[in-house]
Amino acid sequence: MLQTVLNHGAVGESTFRETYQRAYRYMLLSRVLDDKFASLYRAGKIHGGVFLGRGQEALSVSTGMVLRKGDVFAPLIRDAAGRLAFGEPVLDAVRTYLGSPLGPMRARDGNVHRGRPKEGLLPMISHLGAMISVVNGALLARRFSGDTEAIGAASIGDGATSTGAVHEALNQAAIEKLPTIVVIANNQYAYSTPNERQFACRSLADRAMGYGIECQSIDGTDLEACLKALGRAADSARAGRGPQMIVANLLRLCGHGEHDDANYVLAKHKSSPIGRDCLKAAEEELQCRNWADANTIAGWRAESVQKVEQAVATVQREAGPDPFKETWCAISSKHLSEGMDGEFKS
Amino acid sequence: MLQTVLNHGAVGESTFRETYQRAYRYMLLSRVLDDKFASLYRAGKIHGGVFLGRGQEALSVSTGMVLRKGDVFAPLIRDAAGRLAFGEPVLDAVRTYLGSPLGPMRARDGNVHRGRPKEGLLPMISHLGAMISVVNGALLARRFSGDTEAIGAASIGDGATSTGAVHEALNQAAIEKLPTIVVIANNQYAYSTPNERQFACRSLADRAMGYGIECQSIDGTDLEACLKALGRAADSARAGRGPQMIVANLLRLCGHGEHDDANYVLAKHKSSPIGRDCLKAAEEELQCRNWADANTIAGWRAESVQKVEQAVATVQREAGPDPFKETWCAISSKHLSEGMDGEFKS
Amino acid sequence: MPITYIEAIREAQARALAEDPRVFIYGQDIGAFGGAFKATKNLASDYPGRVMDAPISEDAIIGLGVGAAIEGRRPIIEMQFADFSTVAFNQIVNQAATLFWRTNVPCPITIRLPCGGTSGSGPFHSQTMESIYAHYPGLIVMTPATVEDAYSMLLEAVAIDDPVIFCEHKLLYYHLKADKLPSEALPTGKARIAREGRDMTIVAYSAMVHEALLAADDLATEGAQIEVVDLRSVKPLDTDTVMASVARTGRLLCVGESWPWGGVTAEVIARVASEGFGLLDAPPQRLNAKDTPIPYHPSLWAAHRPTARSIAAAARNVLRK
Amino acid sequence: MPITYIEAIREAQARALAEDPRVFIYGQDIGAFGGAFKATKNLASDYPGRVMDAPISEDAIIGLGVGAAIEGRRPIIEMQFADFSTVAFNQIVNQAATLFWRTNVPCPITIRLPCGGTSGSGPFHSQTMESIYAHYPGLIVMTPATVEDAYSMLLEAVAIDDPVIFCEHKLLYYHLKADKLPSEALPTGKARIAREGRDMTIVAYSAMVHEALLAADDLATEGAQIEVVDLRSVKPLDTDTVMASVARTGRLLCVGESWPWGGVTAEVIARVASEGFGLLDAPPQRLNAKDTPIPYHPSLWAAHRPTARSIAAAARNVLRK
Ligand SMILES: Cc1ncc(C[n+]2csc(CCOP(=O)(O)OP(=O)(O)O)c2C)c(N)n1
Ligand SMILES: Cc1ncc(C[n+]2csc(CCOP(=O)(O)OP(=O)(O)O)c2C)c(N)n1
Ligand SMILES: [Mg+2]
Ligand SMILES: [Mg+2]
Repeated sequence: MLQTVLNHGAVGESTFRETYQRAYRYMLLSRVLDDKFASLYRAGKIHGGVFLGRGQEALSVSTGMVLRKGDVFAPLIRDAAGRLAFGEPVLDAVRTYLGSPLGPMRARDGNVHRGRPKEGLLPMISHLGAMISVVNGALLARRFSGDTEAIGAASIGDGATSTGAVHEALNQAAIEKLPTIVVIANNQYAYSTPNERQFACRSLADRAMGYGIECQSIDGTDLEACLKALGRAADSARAGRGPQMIVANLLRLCGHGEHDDANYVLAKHKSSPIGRDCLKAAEEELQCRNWADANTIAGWRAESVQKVEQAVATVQREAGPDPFKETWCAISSKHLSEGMDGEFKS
Repeated sequence: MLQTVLNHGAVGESTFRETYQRAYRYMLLSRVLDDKFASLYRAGKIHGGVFLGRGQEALSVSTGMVLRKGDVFAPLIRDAAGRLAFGEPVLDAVRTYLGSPLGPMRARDGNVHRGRPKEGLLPMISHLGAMISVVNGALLARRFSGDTEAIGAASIGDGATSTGAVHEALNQAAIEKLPTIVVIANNQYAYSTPNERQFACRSLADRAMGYGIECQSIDGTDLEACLKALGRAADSARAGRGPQMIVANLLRLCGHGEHDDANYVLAKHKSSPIGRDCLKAAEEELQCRNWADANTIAGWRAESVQKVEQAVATVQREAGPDPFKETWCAISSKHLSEGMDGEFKS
Repeated sequence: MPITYIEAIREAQARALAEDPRVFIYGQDIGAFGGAFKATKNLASDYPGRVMDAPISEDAIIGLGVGAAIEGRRPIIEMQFADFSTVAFNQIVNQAATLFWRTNVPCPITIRLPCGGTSGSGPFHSQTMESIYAHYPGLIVMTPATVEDAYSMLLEAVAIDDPVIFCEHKLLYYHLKADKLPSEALPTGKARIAREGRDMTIVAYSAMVHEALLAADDLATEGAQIEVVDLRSVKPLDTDTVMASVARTGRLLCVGESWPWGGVTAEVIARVASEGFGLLDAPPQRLNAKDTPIPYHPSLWAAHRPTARSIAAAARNVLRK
Repeated sequence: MPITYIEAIREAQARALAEDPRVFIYGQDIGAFGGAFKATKNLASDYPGRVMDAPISEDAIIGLGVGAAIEGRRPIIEMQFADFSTVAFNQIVNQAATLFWRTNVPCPITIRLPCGGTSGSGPFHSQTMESIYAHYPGLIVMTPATVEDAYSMLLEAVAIDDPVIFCEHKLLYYHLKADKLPSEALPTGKARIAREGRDMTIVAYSAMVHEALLAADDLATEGAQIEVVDLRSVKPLDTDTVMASVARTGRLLCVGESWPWGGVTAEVIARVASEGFGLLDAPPQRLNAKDTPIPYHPSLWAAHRPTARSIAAAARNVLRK
């Protein structure tokens, strides 16, 4: 099922207008999906946290758009748009958030911790920075198999750049000249922690030179800029120019999670250019370029709402997991498993 | 006893000539000491490995020289010269290598894993990169106590720059603007691994900008260059300009350890400028500047040999540790200790 | 007015900051924001410069704490979740834990780990790590089960000259309440008889103490008098109190929330079997979480960890034998 | 001509590379240099591009291995010393170990850990970590004690679809020899009776098996017939074989080289006490290393770890009871 949705092709394979429109529609769908999760959260229908990509859709969708079927993508917590563009079904998202055993994580893991490794969509572990070296490994495997086409991408935030894992993985990718794109969404905060308490360099882009890799800095609220920068990065990676870094400036237009009112976000950021809503900006762009009028957009929105509501309705009819049917076995080699519960009946 | 040897003052407090002479004498002493350890190793008198600073004395001694009593120093495995200059008694080195219970590590830890935390000399753990954040913490503590004078220094190699620990610690130091000097000895190899398999940037100095800290690149075989660069770094750190990075180019003129014949070291390195012996170079410098003639230097060497032989003779007369007198208690809160052996008699 | 487990932790830190100028707190989002669980609410403004926001650098966070401890400070480190201490693992077990033994210089660092499963938290925000850290020489591992212990043991932890892994249970943060803060407490290393009984001993710690007490209530209705021992700290582990209880009851069930291979329950049973074999009238039994990562879905999560019901069932088995 | 334990490991890797194109090896100094212990000698030239030198980035080393394993490769990772796996800890226990359970995609990665004390190696080059990794769901932990097992179990490890922590003992590397490589072996998860005896059972693994056998020889001169069980793998742990042996002997001593709190010896004794209580004629006992970091000086080191002498002494105690 994933297949059918995958492979939208990179920028350039279609006219930029179509690309921009498709990108916008994924942004819209992800916004609608995120809003739905937020309302389900407020209604107490979701176990644990809810993490939104509001304000980061332009960057996220661009990453998903430039990847093709056969590529590898390690999204993070604000990547609903990129996931959809890469081909993640809406149902995967809803089933994982609502804990349906029919979802890819089978209710064992939840919310943003979802993916389909065999489809190239890697499910994040919570530990920030840990996925980048995993993408490296997947790309090395592709190289072993003689696949010279595949590239990879991993998303991280400004805060995650402080982890040792990110440093080791970027350096490793540079040494092996792996075709990976590391997309840094600098949304000014790591949870409540501002950039000033996270790093002291002028820009995170100043890190690229220290790894010997190429880097672009962009306005993360400008869909065109994001699509073009990611497109260039993807082309360079496919052309064998090694790891690519993207540093996008933007603002998280929501709490760290839906539990967080984010009252620590400074007004100066909200009123600055990075504070604008990339979805609205893209919408205005579509209209003034006459690529879509208000009606068309309204139609797209209605379609998205319908898709999301339908998925939620479907999943809400699905039975929850049955603990008594659960095998409680953490390894695939069943014959080496040590019994099914905490008592080790043997 | 350490006190008396400590506090040589920074470059500039005395004439450069005296500084250079003193530096050379510590280099000489450390070389003689290293050679002694090597011969004791070959004679089977040392348990475990022996790690030398041969070829790195100019850089190491400069770090020790610019530090004062009250500063913090985390040397690594090739820092015999820097340790001596900072004030580590020859006896500490010999007792630790020979496993004397009278040494600072009391035969519990050995060889280069030695120090006196309360004197600002931090004993390395083996895990590369782990000491830099410890220096950060010591300096933060000094700041809490209102000590605005103290600075710190930590040595690492080219290989250790690939550890997440180094990245996190450098970034942390930059955020807190701590007066620490991170001295990177790029001796072209990490054990057998050449730079090409360790990083892909043009120079490790390119990393500094990514932390927003100052950096100097130097010829690690040139004592004057090292003394001046470290002097500048120390002055900048004391002046509140935040963390300082030094990247020194040089070559390890020995095996990784004395067990290693280092046949993997390329001839091109040995025959290149970085392949010269910094001790010989300094010796020639002393002579052509008429700062010391052959006799004087021969005298200094004889003095060093005598110091080292005396220390070894002393320690060889010292009794080894008595396992039956050992308390086998890993915590200082004796009343909370769980009994003395693997059986937990309680 | 009643005080919660998390408020007690906050009060203990406030008092430590107030009474000991050597104390400072370092961790992610603990400054103006007050921490992910509000354990440091208002402390940054009440104690300017002594409650510091850290970058997402757990290894360097602990390393900095050790360096400050060497210099005589009393750092309290807040890990945002216990699960993330795995990226600080080396600094904890090889730097902090070995310092005193190697150098004779104590390392008074307190590392607060928000531990334990809460429904919907999943594999990486639910772990308890006491069984891992207690294996290492040089560490003290506290597992407070009550509001009073959360308060007094955290103050103890800061006072102790050695590294303390302070395991707080997130499930107790907001629900568990006490009328007031304690004025006195048992010393570190002493277990507590949480409930007296003569028919069997259930040894537990942290959140499992409350599940064990519920199970004991349940079994009381069946006429069985269960003694519940709250270990309070798993290293040191108060073998004497456990042994004395088993001497009275002759039967032992040990309950832990961590994974079944090794860990606290294995250690307790091994000690009783080797040192108190003759006291046992029946085979000692253990109950742990299941041997998989901690599930996200509430119904799987509830089946994964020991609960009053599964503890009662296990206890009935022990009583029958 | 005889083959050593380390040569067997090298041969197993050579065979894995030769027979399975999915296999590659990644670790520090393992290429042209052949590894710190020469476990990959000549493999880089024999299998170009498949034996890769890694930077000093243990976290990324394991992460890369997991990514390649997801794609169907069979990475063998060499940690230069087991002690350094602490900086890869998160990728091992939270990434590799959770992948299959979370996603149903297996993670066939083999992580070789040169373990164990050798005289003069000190606190950071002597650790055994089987007791830590075995606690985590999702990992298999092998602890081969013989040249034959080093060879056949490593091949098994590569063949298994799950993450395997392969604990090699450095003390056995060069001294332990066999006449030839084995053509067959016990399946993973089965323990081995290393020596038969009726008076008591000593359970051991890795290097401790040889200390236990020496102790058994010693005790034989006093007329005691000691049965020695070699666990071979500590997770899974072959409870059945242990129980069967205890059923024959009625007495149990469990010996491990890791630290005393928790770990293999606690797990074995807890299982026997809870599942085989009736088989025991005397309290089961355990012997571990002492509860401090591993000392540098040979005479301290020799007193820190269990040896034939201390095992024999502990065994006499068990026999007396
Ligand atoms: C190693 C680690 N430490 C701490 C956390 C807890 N945590 C989850 S998200 C987050 C903030 C991340 O900030 P950033 O990387 O900027 O991403 P953003 O949330 O802003 O998109 C933190 C601290 C974690 N997940 N992993
Ligand atoms: C985290 C970690 N991984 C591996 C090792 C093993 N090791 C000890 S020294 C060394 C090479 C260090 O190279 P470099 O940093 O360049 O210092 P040099 O020896 O060249 O002075 C390695 C890999 C270690 N000590 N720590
Ligand atoms: Mg951010
Ligand atoms: Mg080097």
